[in-house]
Amino acid sequence: MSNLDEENNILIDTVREFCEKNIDEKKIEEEKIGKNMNSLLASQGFLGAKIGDKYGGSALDDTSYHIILEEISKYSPSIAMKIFMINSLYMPAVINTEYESILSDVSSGKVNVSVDFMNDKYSLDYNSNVSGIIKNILNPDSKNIVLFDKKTIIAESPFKINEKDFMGFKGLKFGDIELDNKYNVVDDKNRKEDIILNSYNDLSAIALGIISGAINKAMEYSKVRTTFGAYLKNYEPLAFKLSEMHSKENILRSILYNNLDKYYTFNFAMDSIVEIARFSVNIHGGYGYFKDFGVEKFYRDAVILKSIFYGNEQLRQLSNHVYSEKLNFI
Amino acid sequence: MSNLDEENNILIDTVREFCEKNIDEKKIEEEKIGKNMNSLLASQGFLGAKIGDKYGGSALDDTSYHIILEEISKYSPSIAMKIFMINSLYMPAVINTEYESILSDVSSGKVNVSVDFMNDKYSLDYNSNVSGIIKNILNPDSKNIVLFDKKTIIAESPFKINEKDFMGFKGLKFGDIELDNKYNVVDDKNRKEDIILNSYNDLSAIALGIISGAINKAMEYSKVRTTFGAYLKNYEPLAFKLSEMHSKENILRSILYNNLDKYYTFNFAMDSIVEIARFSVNIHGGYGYFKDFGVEKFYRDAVILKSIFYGNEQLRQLSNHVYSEKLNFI
Amino acid sequence: MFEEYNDYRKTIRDFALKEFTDGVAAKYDRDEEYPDDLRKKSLSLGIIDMQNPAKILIAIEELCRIDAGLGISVTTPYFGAEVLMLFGNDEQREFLNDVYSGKYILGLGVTEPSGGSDVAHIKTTATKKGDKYILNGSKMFITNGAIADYLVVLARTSNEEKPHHGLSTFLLNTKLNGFKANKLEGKLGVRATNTAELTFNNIELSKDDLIGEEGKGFYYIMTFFNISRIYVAAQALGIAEGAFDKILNYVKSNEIKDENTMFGIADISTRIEASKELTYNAASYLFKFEPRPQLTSMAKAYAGETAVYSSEKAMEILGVNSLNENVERIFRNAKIMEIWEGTSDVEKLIISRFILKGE
Amino acid sequence: MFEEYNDYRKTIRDFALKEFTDGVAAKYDRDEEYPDDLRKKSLSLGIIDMQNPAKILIAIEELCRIDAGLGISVTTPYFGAEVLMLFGNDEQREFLNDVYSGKYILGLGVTEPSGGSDVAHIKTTATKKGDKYILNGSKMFITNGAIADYLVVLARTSNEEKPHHGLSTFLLNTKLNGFKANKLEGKLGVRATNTAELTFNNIELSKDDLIGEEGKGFYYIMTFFNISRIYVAAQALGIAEGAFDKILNYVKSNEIKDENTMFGIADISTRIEASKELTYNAASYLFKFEPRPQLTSMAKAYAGETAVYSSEKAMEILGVNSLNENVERIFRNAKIMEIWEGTSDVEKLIISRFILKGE
Repeated sequence: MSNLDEENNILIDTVREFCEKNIDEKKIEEEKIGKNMNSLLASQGFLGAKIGDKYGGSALDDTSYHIILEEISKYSPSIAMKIFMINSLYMPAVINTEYESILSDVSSGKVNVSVDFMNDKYSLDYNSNVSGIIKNILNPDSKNIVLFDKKTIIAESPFKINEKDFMGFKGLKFGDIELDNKYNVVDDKNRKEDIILNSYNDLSAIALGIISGAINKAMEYSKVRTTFGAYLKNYEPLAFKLSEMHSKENILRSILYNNLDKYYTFNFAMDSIVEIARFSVNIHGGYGYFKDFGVEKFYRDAVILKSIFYGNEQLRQLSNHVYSEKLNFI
Repeated sequence: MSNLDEENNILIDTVREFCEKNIDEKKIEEEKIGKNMNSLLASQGFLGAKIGDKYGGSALDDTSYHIILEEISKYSPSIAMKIFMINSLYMPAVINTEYESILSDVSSGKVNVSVDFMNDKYSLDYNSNVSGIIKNILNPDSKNIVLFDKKTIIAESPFKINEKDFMGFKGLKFGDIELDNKYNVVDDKNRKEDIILNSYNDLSAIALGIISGAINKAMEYSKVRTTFGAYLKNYEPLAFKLSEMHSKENILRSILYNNLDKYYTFNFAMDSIVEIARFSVNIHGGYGYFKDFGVEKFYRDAVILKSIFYGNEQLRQLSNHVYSEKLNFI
Repeated sequence: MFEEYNDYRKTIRDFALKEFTDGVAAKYDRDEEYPDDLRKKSLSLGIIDMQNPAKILIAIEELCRIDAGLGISVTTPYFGAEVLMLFGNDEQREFLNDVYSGKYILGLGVTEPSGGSDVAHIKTTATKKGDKYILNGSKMFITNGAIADYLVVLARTSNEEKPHHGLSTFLLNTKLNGFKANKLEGKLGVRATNTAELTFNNIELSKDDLIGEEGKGFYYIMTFFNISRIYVAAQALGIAEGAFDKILNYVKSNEIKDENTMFGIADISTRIEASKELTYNAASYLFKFEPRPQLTSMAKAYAGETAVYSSEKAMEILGVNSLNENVERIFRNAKIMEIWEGTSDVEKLIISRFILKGE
Repeated sequence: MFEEYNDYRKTIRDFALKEFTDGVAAKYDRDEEYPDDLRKKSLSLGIIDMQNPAKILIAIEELCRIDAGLGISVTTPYFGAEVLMLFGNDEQREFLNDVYSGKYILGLGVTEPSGGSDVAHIKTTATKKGDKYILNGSKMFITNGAIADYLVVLARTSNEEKPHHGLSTFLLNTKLNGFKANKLEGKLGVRATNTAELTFNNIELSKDDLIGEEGKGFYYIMTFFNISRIYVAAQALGIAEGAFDKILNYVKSNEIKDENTMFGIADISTRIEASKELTYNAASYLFKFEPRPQLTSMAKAYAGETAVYSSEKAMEILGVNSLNENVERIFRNAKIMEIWEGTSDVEKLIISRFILKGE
C-alpha cells in the first residue's frame, strides 16, 4: 500500500488496536451494538467519521474514512455498516436541511438513524403523515428514517417496530415498521440513486474489509490445520485458490486507495466478495459452518451486502458509464 | 491512467501512430514478420527497447517498455511477442557474456534470436556439441537460441528447421529443430525460472494489450451491429459483460502501471485474458470466427500465451510468494 | 426409474407444503431446535420407506425443496442404517425395525475433531478387554448426536501398518455410562438438525455390539458413504430447486422481463437439470446394485455446487427483497452441501482417482 | 436408449481412428479443404443411417471426438434433410434418397449477413411471378455453401404484419443461373468444413421447388433447429471428450499426480458427464417425437460451453506441450459450438421462455 502516507498508516494501526481491544463480533451479533459500543465508537470519532466538526464529527477525508471502514469490517461488518449508514447515506440526505443539527446526537452515539433501501411504497397525506410498511430495515430503532419516495423525506419516530431475526449484519437490529408517522421533505427529488452512487467507494471499502477478514481467517487456518497428514496449505488446489484470492484482495486495495474509477472498483469488489467469502468458509470444513470460528459471518454479510447494493440497476449504471466513456483505443 | 506522465503519454501516441500506419496484422500473420517490418521496428527503437545504447538499443525504463508492449499487442500480438523474446528473455540471458555484442544486430533487426520455452531434453558432449530435438519453437530461423539445460546455454546456427503451421503468434515462424550444433555456456545455472519471473510485468503488458484490443473490437462492434431490431449494446447481458470486462481491463492497467506486486498483476492478467478474448469473439457471432474481423487472433494468442507462461509452476510460485509474505492483518 | 413415483412425489410435496410452512421453518431455524413433532407426523404418514431407496431419494428431494432444515431433520433419524442392513447380524437388522418405526433415533459417529474427511486416521479406540470393548475418544459434527438413541460408531480396534485396516464399527447405545453429547449451536444453516460433539469415556461395549467383522470398519463406512452421498445429492438438488422456485415466483409476480434475469434463469435451470440427471443416473446404478462411485461423487459435488449457486443467485436476483428470512434461509442451508459427507474437494479426488483407474 | 448401440459406436470410433489420423486432420485443417474422399469412404461404409437418429447422434459424437473438422464434414452433407423429410412432398422426399446415397450434397441457407440468429427478419425474397418464384438476396456462413448440389433456402414470399409469417422454404438447385457461392476462408477452426457466402441474383424457382406451404417457412426452420440442435450438442460433446482424451493421455504418460491437475480432471469429467446426460436425455425425448425444446437448448448450450472449457483446459494443463497442432486444433474447433445454430445467448432466451411458460 505504498500509496498511503505515514498518517494513514498511523490511522490503520489505531483502528486495528481499537478493534483488537474492543470488538467481539460474536458478542455483538448476539447482543446487538449497544450503548457502550456506541459510546466507544463515538469517542474514537468513528460514528461521525465524515460529519463536520461543528456537529462533533471527525470531518475525515475519503482515504481515512475508507481505512476505518475497511479495518472495522475485518472485525465487525455490522459496525462498519452502522458507520456507513450514518456517514454515506444518512448525512448526505440531511446535510443543508433543517435536520442537519441532529448529526450532533448521531456522531455522539446518542441516537440511531436509518435509511430505507427497499423499494417500499408509502402514502403521504397533506397533514405531513406517512403511512405504509417499511420492510426489512436495518436500525429500525431510530430517531428518524430517510425514505425515498418521489421526494426524499424523513419519517419521525416513534416507530411501530416488528423486530425480526436476520442473518446479515446481525449486530444491527432488523425488522419491519408499520408506518403511521409524521414526515418532512428534505429534498424535492428522490436522491436514492445519487446517494448510493456517491457511496460506491465506501461500499468497496467495506467489501475489502470483509474479503480481507475472510481470507486472513482462511490463510491462518490453512497453516495450522492438518488433514490426511499434511497442512491444508500444502494441498495445492486450496493453496492456489487462496493465493489467487489474496491477490484479488490486494488488487482491490490498490485500486481503491489509488482512486481508480469508482464504477470499476465497485464492480470488482462485488464480483469477488461472495466467492472469496464462500471459499474461506469451505477451507474451514465443518468448523466453517459454525459461528464460533468467526468466518461464516463474512459469507453471510458478503451475500447480504451484494443483495442490497448490487444488482441489475448497478450493472446498468456501469454499462452506461462505460459506453459513455471515450474508449482508450482507436 | 493518471499515474502516467506527459512523456509516457507522448510515447503512447507515438506507438499508436506507428501501429495505425504500419501494422496490418492479417498480412503479418500470412507473410510473417519480414525484413521491412524488422527494419521499421528497429528504426523506432522497439526491437531493442531495453537494450543498452552501446548496442543501439533504446535503454527504456519499465513503464516505457510496457507501454510499447501493450500498444503493439493491441494491433499485433506477434510483434509484441518478438520484442518480448528479445528484451525480456534473450537479453537477460546473454548480457554480461561474450554474446552480448550480438545485441547490436538484434536491436537493428539484422538477426533473429530465440529462446526455448519447452522442457526439451538435450545431450551435450565435451566437444561443445548439443544434440536433440527442440519442439515447438517460435523464431526457429535464429542466429542463435538460448536453451535451458542444467546450465543456460546458447546453441549456434545453422539450424535444421522443420517448419510447422501454428495458430498462435502466427507472425513468427514456428517449428521443430533437429539439433546437432555447437553450443556455449552463458551461465552455470539454469536461469529459465528467474528470467521468466523477471518478465511477469512484461507478459502482463502483452496480456493487457491483447485484452484491450479484443474488448475494443467487441465494444465497437456492439455499437454498430444490430440483431432482433436493436444494437447489440442494448442487450443487457452482453452490455453488462462487456462493461465488466472493460472494468477489468482498466484495473489491470492501473495495477500494472502503479507497479503493484508483479505476482498479483500477472495472476490477474492470466485469470482474465482468456475469458475476455473468448467473449469478444462471441460478441461478433459468426463473423468472430473469421480472420477478416481481426478478433479471433486475440483469442488464439491469449490461450497460447497462457499455455506457454502460466500453469501449475507459476501458481506454485504465487502461492509460495503469498505464504512467505507477512499478512497485512493480525 | 423415477417417473413411476410421480404420485408419491406429489404426496411428499403436499405434506411438505402443509407442514413446512414459512412460519414453522423460520421458527425451528431461529430456535435451532430439532422438530420432533414433525418427525413423528412424517412417521405416522409412513413417508419414509427404507425398503425403497428410490422413494427415499424422492422424499429427500421434495422435502428439502420446501425446507432443508426440516427436510433433513425428518429424513435423518435413519442415518447410518445401511451399515447395519448390509453388514449387521440378524439381531442388529431386527433392531432396525425399531428405527424405521420411529421408536429409536439412529446416527453415525465417524468424523472427529482433528480428522475432517480423513477417516482412516481417527483416534477413537475400542480396546478389547475380555469379551468387551472399552470405547474412548471423541467425535465431532455428529448429526443427531444429542438426540440419537443409538449410534453406529467407528473406532480403532488395532494398530495396523495401514491405518485403515485397524478400524471397526459398533452399535452404541447412548444411554451407556461414559457417553456425553454436547449439542453444537450457532450453525449457519440447517439449524433444525441436531449436531453434537460426543465424548466416550470408558464406555463398555459388548462383543454383540460389534457390527460385522473386526478390522473391516473402514470398508463398511466407505461403502455406506458411497450410498449416502446420493442422498446428499438429493438434498442439494431439492435446495437448488427450492431456491429456483423463489426466483420464478418473484420474477413472475413482479413481471420481470429483462434479459439479464432471463439469462440467469436459463443458467440456473440448466445447472439444476444437469444436477437432476447426474443424481438420478447415479442413483439408478446404485439402486440396482451396480454402484459407480465416480458418478455418485460427481452428482454430489455438482448438485452441492448448484445448490449454493442457485441460492446465491436467488439472493442476487431478489436483491433487497431477499432479506426475507424465507429466502435467505435457503442460502444459509445450501452451504452445508459442499461440506458434509466429504467436502467437494474430497469428491474431486475420488472422481479423478476413478477416472484415471478406469480407462 | 443409447447403450444398445455400443457396437455401432465402436465401429464408428474405429473408422475415425483409422481415417482421421493426426496427419490427415492437420492437413485438411491447414489447407482449409473439404475432405470429399473421406465423405465417400464414410458413405461406402454406410456410417450414417438417416433412418436412425440415435445412430446419427452417436456417429457425430464419436467422429468429432477424434476430429471435429473432419467429423462434421462427413456428417453434414445431409444438413437440412429433416426439412424435406418432415415437410416436403413425395417427390422431395424421394429426392432425399440421392442425398443419403451421396449423389448430392445438401445444405441449408437461412442465415444472412445482417441477420445472425434473427431468422424472422431475413431479407432474401422469393417473389411470385406467374407460377415461378424469383429469388434474390444473399446468405452468410452457409455450411456446404460452395459444394452443395442443393440447398434448402428460406426466403420472404410476402410482407406480413408479423415478419415471420411471410417466409417460405425452397429446394434450390445450385446449378441454376444467378447462384453464386463465395467460399469463406480464414476460419478459426473446423476448417475442413466448407463455409460460403451466397448471392441469389434473379434465380428462377418453379413452384415445385417450394417445400410445404407458403408462409410456413419460419415454422419449418424452427422445427428443424429444434432437431438439429441436438446434433450440435453431440458435436460439442465429442469435442469435449476428445480434449479430455488428450488430457488423460498426457497425464498418464507423464505420470502427473499433482492435486491441482486431479481437481481439473474431476471438474472436466463432471461437466462432460453432465453434457452427455443432458444430450442423451434431450435426444431420447426428441427421438420418440416428444421434443422438449428447452432440454435440447440446455444440452446444446451446456455441451457447447463444455467443449470450449475442456479444450481450453487441455491447453492449460498441457502447457507448452499443447503447442502441438493436434491439441490446439481441438481448441480452435471448439469455439464454433457456442456460435452456430443459435449462439449460446439465443439458447438462453429459448430456455427461459420455455421455463417461464411451463409452470
